[in-house]
Amino acid sequence: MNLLLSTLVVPLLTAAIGGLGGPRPFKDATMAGGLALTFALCLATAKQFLDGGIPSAFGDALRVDGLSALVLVLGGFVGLLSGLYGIGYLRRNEARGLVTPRMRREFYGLIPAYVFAMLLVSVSNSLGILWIAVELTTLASVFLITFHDTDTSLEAAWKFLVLGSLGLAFALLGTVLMFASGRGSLGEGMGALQWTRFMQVAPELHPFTLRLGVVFALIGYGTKAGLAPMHTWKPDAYREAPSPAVVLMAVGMVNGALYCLLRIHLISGASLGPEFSEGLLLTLGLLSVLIATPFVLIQWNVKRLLAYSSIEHVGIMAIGVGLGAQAAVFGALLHMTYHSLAKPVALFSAGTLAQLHSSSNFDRIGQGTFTRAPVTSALFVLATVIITGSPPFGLFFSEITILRAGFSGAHPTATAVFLAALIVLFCGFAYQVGHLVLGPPRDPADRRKPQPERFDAGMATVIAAAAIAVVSAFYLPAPLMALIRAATHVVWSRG
Amino acid sequence: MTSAMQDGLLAAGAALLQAGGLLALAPLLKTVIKKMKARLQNRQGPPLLQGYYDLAKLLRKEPVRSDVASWVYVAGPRAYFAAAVAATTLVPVVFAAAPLESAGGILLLVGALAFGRFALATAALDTGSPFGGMGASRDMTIAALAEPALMLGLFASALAAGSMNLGVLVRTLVQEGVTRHPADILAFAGIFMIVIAETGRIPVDNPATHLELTMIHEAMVLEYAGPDLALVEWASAVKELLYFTLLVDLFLPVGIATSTAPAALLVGIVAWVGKVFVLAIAVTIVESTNAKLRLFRVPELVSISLGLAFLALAIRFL
Amino acid sequence: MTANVLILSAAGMLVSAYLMVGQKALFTTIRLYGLQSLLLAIVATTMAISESRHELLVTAALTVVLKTILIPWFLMRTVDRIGIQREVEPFLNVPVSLLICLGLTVVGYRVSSGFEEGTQQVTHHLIGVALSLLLIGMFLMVTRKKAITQILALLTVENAVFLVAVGVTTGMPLVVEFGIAFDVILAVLVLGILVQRIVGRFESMDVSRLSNLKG
Amino acid sequence: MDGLVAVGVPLALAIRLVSVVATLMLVRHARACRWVALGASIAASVVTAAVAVHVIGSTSSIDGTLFRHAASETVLGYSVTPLSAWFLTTLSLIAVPVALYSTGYFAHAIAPPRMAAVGAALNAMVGGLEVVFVADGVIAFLCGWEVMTLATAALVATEHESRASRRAAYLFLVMSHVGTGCLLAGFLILGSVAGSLSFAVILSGHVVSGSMRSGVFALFFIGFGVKAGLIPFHVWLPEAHPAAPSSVSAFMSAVLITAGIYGLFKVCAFGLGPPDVNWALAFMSLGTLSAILGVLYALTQTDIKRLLAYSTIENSGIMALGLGAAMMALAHGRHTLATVAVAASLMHVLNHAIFKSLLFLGAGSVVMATGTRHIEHFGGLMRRMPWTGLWFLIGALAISGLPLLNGFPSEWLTFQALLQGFTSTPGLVRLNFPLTAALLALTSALAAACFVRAFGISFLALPRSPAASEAHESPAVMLVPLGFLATLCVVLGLFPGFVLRALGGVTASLPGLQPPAAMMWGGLGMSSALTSFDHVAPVMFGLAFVGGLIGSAALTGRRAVAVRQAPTWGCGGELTPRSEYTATAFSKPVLMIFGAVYRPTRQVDAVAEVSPYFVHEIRYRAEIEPTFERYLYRPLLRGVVRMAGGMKVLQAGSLHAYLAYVLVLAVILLMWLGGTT
Repeated sequence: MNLLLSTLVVPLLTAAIGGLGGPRPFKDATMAGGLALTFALCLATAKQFLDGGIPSAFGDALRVDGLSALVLVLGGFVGLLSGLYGIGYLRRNEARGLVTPRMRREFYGLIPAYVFAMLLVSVSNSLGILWIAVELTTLASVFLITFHDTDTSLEAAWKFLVLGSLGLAFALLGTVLMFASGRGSLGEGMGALQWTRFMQVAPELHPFTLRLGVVFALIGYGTKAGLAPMHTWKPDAYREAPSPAVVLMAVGMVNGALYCLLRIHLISGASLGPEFSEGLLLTLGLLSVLIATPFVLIQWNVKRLLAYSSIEHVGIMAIGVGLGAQAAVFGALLHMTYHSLAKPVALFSAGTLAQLHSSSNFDRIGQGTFTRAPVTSALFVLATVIITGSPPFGLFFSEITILRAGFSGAHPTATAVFLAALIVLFCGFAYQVGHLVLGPPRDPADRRKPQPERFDAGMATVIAAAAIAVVSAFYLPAPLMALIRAATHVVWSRG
Repeated sequence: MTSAMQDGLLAAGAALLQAGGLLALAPLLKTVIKKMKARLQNRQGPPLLQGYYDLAKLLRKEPVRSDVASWVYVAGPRAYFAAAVAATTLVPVVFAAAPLESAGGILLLVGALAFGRFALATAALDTGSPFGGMGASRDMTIAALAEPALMLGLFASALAAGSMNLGVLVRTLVQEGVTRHPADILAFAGIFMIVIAETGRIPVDNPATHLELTMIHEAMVLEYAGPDLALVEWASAVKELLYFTLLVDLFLPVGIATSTAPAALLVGIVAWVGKVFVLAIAVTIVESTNAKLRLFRVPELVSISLGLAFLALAIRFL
Repeated sequence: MTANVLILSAAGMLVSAYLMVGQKALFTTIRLYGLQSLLLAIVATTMAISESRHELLVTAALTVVLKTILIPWFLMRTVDRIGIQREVEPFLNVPVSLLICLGLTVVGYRVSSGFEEGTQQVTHHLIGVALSLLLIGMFLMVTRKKAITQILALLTVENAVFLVAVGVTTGMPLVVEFGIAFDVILAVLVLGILVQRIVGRFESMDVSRLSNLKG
Repeated sequence: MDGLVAVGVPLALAIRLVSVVATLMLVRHARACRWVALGASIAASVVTAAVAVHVIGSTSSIDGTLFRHAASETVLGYSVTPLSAWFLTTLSLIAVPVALYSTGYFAHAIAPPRMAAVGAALNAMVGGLEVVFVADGVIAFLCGWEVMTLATAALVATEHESRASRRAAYLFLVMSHVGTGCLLAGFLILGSVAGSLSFAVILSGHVVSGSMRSGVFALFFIGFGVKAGLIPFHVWLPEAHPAAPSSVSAFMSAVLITAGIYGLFKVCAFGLGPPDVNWALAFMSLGTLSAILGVLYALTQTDIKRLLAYSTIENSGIMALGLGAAMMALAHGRHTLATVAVAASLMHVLNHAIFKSLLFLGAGSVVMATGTRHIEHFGGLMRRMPWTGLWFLIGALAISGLPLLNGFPSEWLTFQALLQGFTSTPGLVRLNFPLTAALLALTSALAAACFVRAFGISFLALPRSPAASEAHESPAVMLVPLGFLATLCVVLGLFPGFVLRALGGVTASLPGLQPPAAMMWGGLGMSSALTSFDHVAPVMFGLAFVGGLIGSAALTGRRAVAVRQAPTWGCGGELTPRSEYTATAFSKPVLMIFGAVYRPTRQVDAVAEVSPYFVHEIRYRAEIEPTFERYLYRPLLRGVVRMAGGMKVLQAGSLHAYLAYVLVLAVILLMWLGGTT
């Protein structure tokens, strides 16, 4: 069976089995095993690509080039992480009798399903399938957001779904228009919507139609990526969804949406010249970073805090691509990689803290968690240090690569603004995290006593992830570097 | 016996001689000023040797020390004394070279005096008596204000001669017979005011009073008795004489001996005594014609001298 | 002839959208949506016949089945079950809304003039209508407070997209076509489920009350 | 030995890294943590010292690679230049006694659960600082810089239960990051012009020119000024230094601020080409301002550690103004003069590090013994902690710039630079020099007053609180480092010539400097560039001083009369601690004379119970206005917070608003597109 297909089928099967029900150990085993296998298959696919092959299926409707391979591997990685953490997470909730059978089925079904959709995004070569896959992630996340079935979770889900569907409508319109711009040249049938085909006939595309299409597609997929001003669903969704799912959104959906944006950007670049979409990406990216800044300063909830951080990071990647320099593009993809490695640590540790205090609001958690849950707090602080791009950790290197390219490139002023925003963001995070972690432990009066921290599957996962995140700053395995380079090649020289 | 060693021994001998000489004459100066003041007030005044009598008496007395105090209290006066004595070796007096001029110049001299002040002020805090603290506080404050003014004044005249080393400075002044410049008057006035302040004379301090609200130096040493007090008094006397010598060196070096010929040295001694006596008269007049300033008026006085010194620099070099 | 049919039905879709803007009764709005979809189907069929692009017939069929029958039926059922008939006062009153919609139409047409496909005015009109429809749909989403109305507005946007699809493309590949249709159904279903859960919890469909998540 | 020197820097860093990991592993065993961390620190410092001394001796720099960072295609390398070596020497000279002291101090002062964190952070901080000193490129530099900053912040927050230290840590982090941002911008601008991020290239001096050059200078000046604690970038310093554990405060005040000074040297003064007169003026004026205000604020503090922190600001100001004089000289092409000034500044870096760490460690012992940092609660400690008292006294003499101790030579050299600057620069700008000199004199005199107060009130007379009367001398392991540092104060004070000799090579390695042979006058003493201008040989003065002591002994000690102990006259009553002169009273005259600076507010309420004529008690409250906090930083902060608060409305929870954003964006883009056709 085709390696690529099996990479997609395994998570689907896992989802099916997980959705059916059955004894918990069995479900744990299937989820962990299935996602591990998925990750392994992702690696294998990437390997196949690195060995010079171009894994593909359905007559190139699914096709793996450098960019796909990178996103695929990262997706498989976070899929596995969130699966493993999820097991511990659910167990901790069950210990407190918060989990109904429905929830369990949803959980074990939706997580792998989401992983499937996520991976499908990263390998689809046909813009149509791309759209469908993104829609699937949306539907999957709706149920993950309403997982805890509270008032606020319904609200968040509604906002997410309406904004998301609107975005998807835009994306669809964009796809249609792009397709229209190539009537005649693209031809008929399955192959017509394929990105590779678009790239072949790029010069013949009708410029205005394409431009219109690109704009709509960027807005549409930008909504999924959470670029400002379409970012507004993010904080709500992140707060409500269970942490394992949040990780899938914050890394999987972000990478996936960015993948879509890049594909669109490449087509427009090949046909209209790069400036057009670069300008759009740079503007939206800068806007996102700037929007995120004040909300970090005034934030009242730890998971929303991280939502704004992910808005910031999407913005950074968009800026990297938008600066229009090879170094910056490399920086952006490096940033995507490091972000995918580091963000889970932050979300997981924050999630554990929230779980121990049965709320993610700062005023509920109180302060001085360091004395109460030292390991988790330490991990959280470490993660914050990493995701705020402090040296000597990974995101610093990617950010400085982007900044450097920016200062020497065509947009030094924009880069300076970007840098200033980064500094303020750090201060904001330092302030919030300091208040959360330090100080004498103060138990919020009106809550049940916070749980003591326990060493379980969840914490083990977090520690492992943290270790990976730290080590990766100094050593990225050669194949991964090769993937990043290949992706850069795809994005920079459109091939 | 190498020449270096000879020079060394020579310097050491000269240093001993000069230190001894100044130590010997210092008490006299104090008494002379007292006597002249008395005369101006139509009083008889103390006999000229009174200063020596006092010191002798104090040195013979039994040392009494506060039971609160630590060794710092004992060390203070000795360090003060030693600093003053060591300072004497940095200044040319009758011969146009300082015995230890190779040790340093103006900056070291000011530093040495600051060292003594630090020691005494610290020791004054050791008895726990409020007076000690009050005196120390006021003395350090006034000194802090006086020091920049003094330095600026010294710079003004030193830069004219192109050296910060008193020996070199005096020699240049004597040999090249530097033409006097209006700046010198300003600088002199500036430094003179500082000397008044530093030696605790009216209008800054009143050496004669023990009125707690006004006294500064006396308050510091209020708890001292016997030999300890003798050291302090003697050292302050030496300090005063030293300042006078400094003034005459900088602004009136005429007659200072440039060779070791007995005649020249004799002229040097006479000239020096004469010039110091003139300064003493000046101080007496200032003391008798002024009233003591309130503590917080002193900064104004000092700032005037600072201004004078700076003006001296400005008009000479611009 | 065909051109007239196309332009007329497209215009009809636009009109239906305007009526939606002016309309407050939920059932009417749903019916208007059905009508709009029907017109879309007509456009598709006309295209299919005139340009003998038979796969467009499939699109037309899908549209009729889904958007003029299934979805309206489903939504009406939801409204019935909830038993709330009228839209609450929208953020903007009708005249202002209509004025703004006029502006949006102008914008849509202005952009569509970029398709200088001189010979056939049709495309120009179709795109113009489609973009206006899109913007008006969004405007509805912005101003209307009822969850159902928002769904309808969203579906209007969807219609606009399809109008473009049938109007200017040689039709998407079938697989994609089906996938998209399927997704639309799913989306509507999920939206419907959410609406019911929201109503079940808040005893109201007024989504403007869902504003507890700030900052 | 050469082998060690070749691998010294990576080795030292490796030791620190390993110890950090090991410490964190041993989190459950406080004692083990303590020994691992501090032992490693000592070992690493010794290695570093070996390298540094070798480089200073051979005046040829040692280069190498720390590691190759594949991801960003950058190589993190190090290069121990003579300049870095000078700062490294200072670092290791302080790090060893500090670590030794800590072995005793941490046992009492750090709660066992925190030992691991503190130990790890300590090594991270020192290691980061070492990287800063040896980095040969921007990336390595920033990594070291940031590790140092974060570790320091962690150490400042050690006592994070207290609000003050949390606030201090946060303030420190924010200020540092604003600084870091400026540095990053400056470096990246240089890098983008030069096309490289290695210092060798971007600090070659002719990368940028004109107004851009001045802009970059400004960025770096702020960036490094923050770390150096120059006024007005100083506000974090008096909060952060006292908050940390005393031995860490010692290291921070003594060495950490020199990271800023190092940057000012490497980049601002010698990295951007021949300095501009205005830069030099900026240095001299801010340096003087920091010196004078620093000492004035120090003088009024009653918290011993805050007092020392402010005096750190003063001294870093002195270093800066020395460097400013050097830049002024370079701007006028006076190379020898510049050399004197640079030597003065660098010598002060070393001397200040020694006596400031001595004082901080001494203060640490006192705080540990009495359990308070409030000077008014000390008193009479000389009898209870004689050795600590003696060492602290030596430190106090040294920091007051008095001869025979090491504060004097560096201030002496600074004066030389200023005075010769006056004679050898043209035009009106020369008047800047004597003014600075006068203010420097004022500074050192005030410093003397400040430390008479600090020492006298803390150690002399009667204990002012029960805690002070029950204080005990600290263990030997804490006294030995103090003794070592005090001895250094005396030795370097008597033989500054040797320090100057070592500095010869360092100054020679800097562009545009020529150390004149005459500077090492006689080896024992020092001389300004022109021997005839001025020279000093403290050791000779020392002999004279000893002579004076002998004389005084001869005068007083000849008869064996028993000394009579008598109670101090308590003005009629019995002498109690309450009747002693307080620290506040001591600094009162200065407070009133410099009222314009302090803007003091005082409030006296007489509490009368029966009738206003029978006052029952009098409450006195006086505080000085925190000028910069109040008029510069607080408004800034308030502005930012208000802005952020205003943005809230964007995310007010209304889905309709969110949809409107998308609609507006779509319309804007569509109209823009319509325009493009």
